[in-house]
Amino acid sequence: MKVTIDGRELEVENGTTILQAAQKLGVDIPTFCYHPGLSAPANCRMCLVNTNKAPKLLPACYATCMDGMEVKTNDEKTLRTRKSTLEFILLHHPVDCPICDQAGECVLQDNYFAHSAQPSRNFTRKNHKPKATPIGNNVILDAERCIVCTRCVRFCDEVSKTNELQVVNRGERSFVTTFPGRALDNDYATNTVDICPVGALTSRDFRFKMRVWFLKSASSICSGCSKGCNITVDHGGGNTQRYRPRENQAVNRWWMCDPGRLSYKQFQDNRLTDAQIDGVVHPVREALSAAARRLRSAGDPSKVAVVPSLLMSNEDAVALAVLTKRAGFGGWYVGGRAAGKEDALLQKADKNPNRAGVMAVAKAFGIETNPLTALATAGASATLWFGHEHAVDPKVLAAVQQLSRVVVASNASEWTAGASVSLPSRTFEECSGTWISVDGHLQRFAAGPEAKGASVAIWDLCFRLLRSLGVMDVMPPASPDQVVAEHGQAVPELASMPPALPPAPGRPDQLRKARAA
Amino acid sequence: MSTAVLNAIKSKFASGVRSAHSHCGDDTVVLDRKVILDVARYLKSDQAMAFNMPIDCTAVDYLDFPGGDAAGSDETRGVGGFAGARFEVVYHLYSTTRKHRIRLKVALDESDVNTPSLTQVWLGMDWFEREAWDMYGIRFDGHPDLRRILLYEEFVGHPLRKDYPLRGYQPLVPIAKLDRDNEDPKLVNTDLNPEAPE
Amino acid sequence: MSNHLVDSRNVDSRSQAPRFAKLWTPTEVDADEPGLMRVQMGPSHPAMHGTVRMDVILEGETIRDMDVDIGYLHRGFEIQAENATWTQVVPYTDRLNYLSSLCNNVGYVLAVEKLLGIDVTPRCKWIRMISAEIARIADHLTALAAGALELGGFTPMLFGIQAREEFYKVIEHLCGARLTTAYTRIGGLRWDLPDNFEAGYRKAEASLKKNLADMDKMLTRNRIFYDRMADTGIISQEDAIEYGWTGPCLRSTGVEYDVRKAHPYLFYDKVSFDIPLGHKGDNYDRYLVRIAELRESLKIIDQCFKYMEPGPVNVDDWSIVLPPKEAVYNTIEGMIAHFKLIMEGIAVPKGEAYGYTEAANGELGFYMVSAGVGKPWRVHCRAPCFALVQALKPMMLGEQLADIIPTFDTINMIGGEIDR
Amino acid sequence: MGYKVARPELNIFEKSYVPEILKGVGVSSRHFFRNIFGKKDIVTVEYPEVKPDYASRYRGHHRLMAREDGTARCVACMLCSTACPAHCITIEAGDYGDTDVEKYPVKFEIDLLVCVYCGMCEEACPCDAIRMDSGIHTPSQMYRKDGRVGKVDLMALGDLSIAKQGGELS
Amino acid sequence: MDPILAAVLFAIIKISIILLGYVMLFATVLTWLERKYSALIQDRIGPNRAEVAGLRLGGLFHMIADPIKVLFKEDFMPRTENPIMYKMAPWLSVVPPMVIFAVIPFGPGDMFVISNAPLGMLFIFAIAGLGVYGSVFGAWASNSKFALLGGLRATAQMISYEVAMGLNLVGVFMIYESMSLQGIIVEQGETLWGFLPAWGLFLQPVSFILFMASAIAENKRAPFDLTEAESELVAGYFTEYSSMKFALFSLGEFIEIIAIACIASCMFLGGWQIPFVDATGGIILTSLQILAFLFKVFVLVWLQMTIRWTLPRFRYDQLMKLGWLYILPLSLANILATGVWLYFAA
Repeated sequence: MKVTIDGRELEVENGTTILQAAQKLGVDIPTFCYHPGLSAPANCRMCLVNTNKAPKLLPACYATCMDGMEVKTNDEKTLRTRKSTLEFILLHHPVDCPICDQAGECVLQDNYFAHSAQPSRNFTRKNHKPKATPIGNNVILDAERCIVCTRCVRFCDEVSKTNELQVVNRGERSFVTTFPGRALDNDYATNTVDICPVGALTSRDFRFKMRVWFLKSASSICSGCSKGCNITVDHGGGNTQRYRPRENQAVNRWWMCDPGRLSYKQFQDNRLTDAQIDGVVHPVREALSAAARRLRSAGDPSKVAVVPSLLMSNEDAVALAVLTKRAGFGGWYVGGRAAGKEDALLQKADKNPNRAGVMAVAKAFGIETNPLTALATAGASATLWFGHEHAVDPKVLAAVQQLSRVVVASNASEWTAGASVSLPSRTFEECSGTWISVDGHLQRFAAGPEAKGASVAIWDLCFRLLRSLGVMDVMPPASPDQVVAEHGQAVPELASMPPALPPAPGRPDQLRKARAA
Repeated sequence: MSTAVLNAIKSKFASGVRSAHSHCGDDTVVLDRKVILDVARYLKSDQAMAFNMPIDCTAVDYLDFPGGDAAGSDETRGVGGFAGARFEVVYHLYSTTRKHRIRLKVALDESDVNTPSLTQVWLGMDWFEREAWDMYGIRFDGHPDLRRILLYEEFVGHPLRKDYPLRGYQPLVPIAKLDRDNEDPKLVNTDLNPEAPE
Repeated sequence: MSNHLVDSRNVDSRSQAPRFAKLWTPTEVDADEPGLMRVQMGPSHPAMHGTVRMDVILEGETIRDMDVDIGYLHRGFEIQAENATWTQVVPYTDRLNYLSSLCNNVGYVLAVEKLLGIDVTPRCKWIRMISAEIARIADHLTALAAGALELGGFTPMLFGIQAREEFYKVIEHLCGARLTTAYTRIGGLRWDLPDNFEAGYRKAEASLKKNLADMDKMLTRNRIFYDRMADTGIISQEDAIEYGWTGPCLRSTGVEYDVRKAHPYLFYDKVSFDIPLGHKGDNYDRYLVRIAELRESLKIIDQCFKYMEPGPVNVDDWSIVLPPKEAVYNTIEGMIAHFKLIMEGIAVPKGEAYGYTEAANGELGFYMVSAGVGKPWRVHCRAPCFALVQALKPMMLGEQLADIIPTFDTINMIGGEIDR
Repeated sequence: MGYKVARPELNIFEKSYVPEILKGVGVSSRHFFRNIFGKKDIVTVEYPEVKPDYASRYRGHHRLMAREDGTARCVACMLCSTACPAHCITIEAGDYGDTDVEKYPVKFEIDLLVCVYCGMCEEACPCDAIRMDSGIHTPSQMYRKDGRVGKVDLMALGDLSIAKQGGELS
Repeated sequence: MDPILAAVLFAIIKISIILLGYVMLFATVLTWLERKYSALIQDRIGPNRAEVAGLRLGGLFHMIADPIKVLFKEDFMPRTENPIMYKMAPWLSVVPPMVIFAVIPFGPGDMFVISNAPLGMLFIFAIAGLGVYGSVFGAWASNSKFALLGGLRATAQMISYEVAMGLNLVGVFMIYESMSLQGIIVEQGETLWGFLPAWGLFLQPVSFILFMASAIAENKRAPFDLTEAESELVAGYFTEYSSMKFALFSLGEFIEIIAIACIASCMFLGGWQIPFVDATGGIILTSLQILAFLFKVFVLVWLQMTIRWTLPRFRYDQLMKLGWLYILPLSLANILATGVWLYFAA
């Protein structure tokens, strides 16, 4: 089938919508209610385009292409209709940009500025609707700002299938709300905030924290479970401010779960920023030699139990494997977070993002792995401990506390308390690396916020510790990619590394289309 | 304005002209650096050209220029002209007798940032080229005295390059970091950036 | 010390000045040679306005070699501009030539408008012309007054400054600040003219005329002043052009090049004014040309007041200028436009442009590259002083130490502009 | 068109220094005698006693405007800190928990030592909250930290703003 | 009482009164007066902030406040090889002008002059020649290139103009046939042709102009202040001085202003002579004559200050040219003309 869009011809399959065809050509058609992951109700009327097949304008998101169709997306009629649609949508929109979190990433702002930019002709009093109503644990509704695109309603119907939301009233008084007695409290509720084109639904967690145009973004992977959902880490002021899902049709499509979305918080409390020897702050360099001394004084190196963190990237794991082998340490005692909730959509019971990767590295290097519980009875004399996140087992905890411990962790926890030497590591947000998800996807994440304090990436620490231990013939690599390239050839899972991530979409001004000259 | 100049250069130095355009009323010729010196000499000496006044010389770094990657078509690279290499040296010339202007551009790759110095034609290019060297690290071959001009000799790097870090310090003397709330007025904190890490 | 008694300048004052004997040389005199003395003038020296250092090698009081070292006021204007929205650059331009900020403001926005391809309203053009000419007057007055001060004439300097103060008052009424004006906006102006603006200007004009007459009486025909200025700091026409000189300094050599005439912008083609030219390009000519330009500027402003008509000062396009405040406070359309412009800046189409205007010191050019977003990809400022000061060395070789001072003044080096 | 400026050539009389010196002395003396006996042309303002009049547009110390109930009009939209070319404004937003206003600045701090007084913040304010028309120039400070002026001080200079807002034009 | 002892005591009293009561007081007032005067020329108010008990008196207290302030300033001393020379220099520039007053007659007779030396003018030349050492020592010992340049200029300038200054007065000596100041003043009491006082100003007008020019040059004040030319040499030979040492240099300058005014009024304006009153004696007349002298001195001080605040300064070679090519030949010509005239008049 042949369609012509703005004079450019395109061959499409039957059933393709005009919008999809236009996207293939790179023609921009503004939308509000359309979302590729949801059904198309065609109720915002923003995407109306002029065609030769119908006397009236057709909604591009819903109307399918017909053979010989000629579509005009920027003729005078379409443009005038867009202006009218925008004027209509803005008729009762409150003057809320100053207090609206969406300002800066608001589709309404973008579309108005790109397609209308004309003054108001509004001389009527604006409608008032409920404002700032919490409709769930994570979502706040401002009904005045709602343009009734019903994306959120459709999300609850079609994706989370929990059906909490509905549209009430008619005409200009209609707005979205929950069914009586229900709350929007499913595990995917905050996705409605992401897909809301305006500021009607805002995140309770992110509310008023920071203006979105101050945020910088980095493409990353969620660390909340082993699913490996693709996310964007938005950070500003040196801290992660929020996670947003990033589209990956193979893993998480457009969505992510609320527990994962809030998982950035666990890296913000009790952050370890300095190296400590017996609880006293020292430079990392000194702490490394102290760690080497403590590990050597444990006697037989095979009595040193290594506990990897399952938040480690594959690069870290390779570095640790090199360290374990070259220093002659004993096996790995693999702990990790306790198993949790699993559902059909995204959440996985295994809450450790890189169990698959760490195990694959251990296997490839021939390192014996035991469950962490075995450490209580292993008879180790010292331990090289990574991570703060391992589920607490009182018996293991008691046993570990007896040992001389070198702890590498980003945050403080029961496991790090009382360590003889503690080294600050970076969180995964602050490093770049790869993880292998439970489904076997090898995925890359990029560094976001600046590293805190004196913290060092784990792979770097491992190689430096190796030198402190007296193994001088291993040159520390310069980057995580080099770690895998030089030492990780033995790991079949890491044979083909994913390509480097393109830079994450930054602030809106970098995305903006230029005004036509 | 005066496409005559454009045409003259195009016809005389056809092999060295990469592209030419008039955008926003400015005539621009993108030249190969092999011919830039000849073009300059021609422009100065020819009676019909008579570009006797060097107005300006500067450089632009097009690293990560939107739409400037290799895949970008000529169209997306913009009429304003970005010739495809990382650096561009931009000359502006003026003729006080003919009252016309021209912009010459030389595209330079990151790996080879040498271009002939036009001080051999106009002495007034002297400081402008020194500034371009200082800020972008463009090496002007044949410049008699290519030193840093705005920054100090000990400065490392070329700060207007897009990959030069925006924040950070490169002090000649160590900067005393002060506790912001217990400042001694006699000491001067040179850190004026409120976003700088404390 | 060979030339106490005879004038070292072997120049017939009626002929065209000769070309420099030696046009450009890198530093080649060895300061350790016996009989030579190396003097570091600056960066903190009374005569080095702004901060500039002159590494002078003297033989007695004669300059054998010198190197002008600039950069002490370098604050990274160009990299700042790359990290600010197009509008946010306007306050940065105030600090280029801080004596005539309004000229810089006007020059910058004209360059951006060239890239945007828009034309501002007639009233806006008249007001921009008035403000630029007032700034030019203030700048010339400073140069003239400082010239007297550098030669020890404190009283004439204060007369000049007195008149300048009056113009700064006018500027303050116009835009709320005297030096850091930040007055123009892309597509318009921050404000229309205030009430009673013309009355305030007339007062300043009267003060200028009165004080200029006093300065003139005390200096122009005074032989001490004449001897210090005439035949010192000579540059020939060819050399001035060769070094990229523009503005009053170029015109003092007799070259008729003024951007306002050669390539009229705003409404400079609608007003009548003349270009004063000098005879041989010495300090005295530059002094006379500046005085004559003051009178021309007054003429231009008079005509601007005559031709100006009421009307809007901003273009009617919310994607370029901020909406009026009532629309911002009360309509969502205005609010969105306001937010978009401030969050993201004006989306200037991709391309490059070189906008040039006649600032107080000469051709002020802004070469800018836009990547099509709200922030400039590159803004390069072609500062007129930069070209002027680079010719200082060939001008001063063989002259006396004391001649640096009036020469440096009459070429009116402005640290903020040269260092950027 | 261009014309050559009249360049005086000194005559022999002027070359003898004396007459021109006397002319200069005459100008000096005229000013002296006018200022001491006649109409005073003195332009100096005796500052602490006599304050110069600032122009109505003068951009001085910032101030935060208030609503009728005395709270700040500012809703912490951060446009001023975005528009600020010197990055001198720090705002932290808070939640009133009130459906009328919702958002307010918990902290509003301007570093007067960093501020360049360009007026971009008042131009950017969509709520008539920040203004620079206080007519007060910035006081000098002993310590750098005193240059960081907070919400309370800015409110103290403020006034009631009666600008209509929020589409209630009717 | 021993007459010698009495004479010595009397001399000491005269010295104290003249130096402390007149020269120093006048110089101190001048520091204020110059600032105030220049302010009024320039349409400013000038110093007016110092106050005692709410009284400001147009800033008169500044002349007390300034020395106090200067005394308490940090006395910075550069690293130098010659600390003694460095410390000596300010005194060398303040003492010689004070010594000049030893031969200045403030009134008729021996009563109002410390030493009525017969060759008073020679004494003055001798002492004034010493003034150069203040600048040169200061410049040399400061260990600064700007100071050195200033010192070099000062040497050349003072030596050149010393000659011109001396030659200018030869005409006066020839006419009045005396080198004693008192003698010259007495001669000026006569009247020429019945209406014009026989002042040097009228008998030697060229001499007067040249003398004032070379005397101002000798004092290194504008337009001849290129030894300190602040725009070129920062502050010339006293760049490196601070506190009271700095103040001494400027005090020396002010004393020299008075000294020049005194000498010029003695030589050219008839000293203490009141025009058309060719008589001495009597308390009232003597007082009037002293006042007349002070008035003449004041007028000449005013003239110097006005010139100072009106003119730009010379360049070094122009100054030398003026001294050697114009003033010196002119004064020689003046001597010649005077001699010819005297020859034929006799």
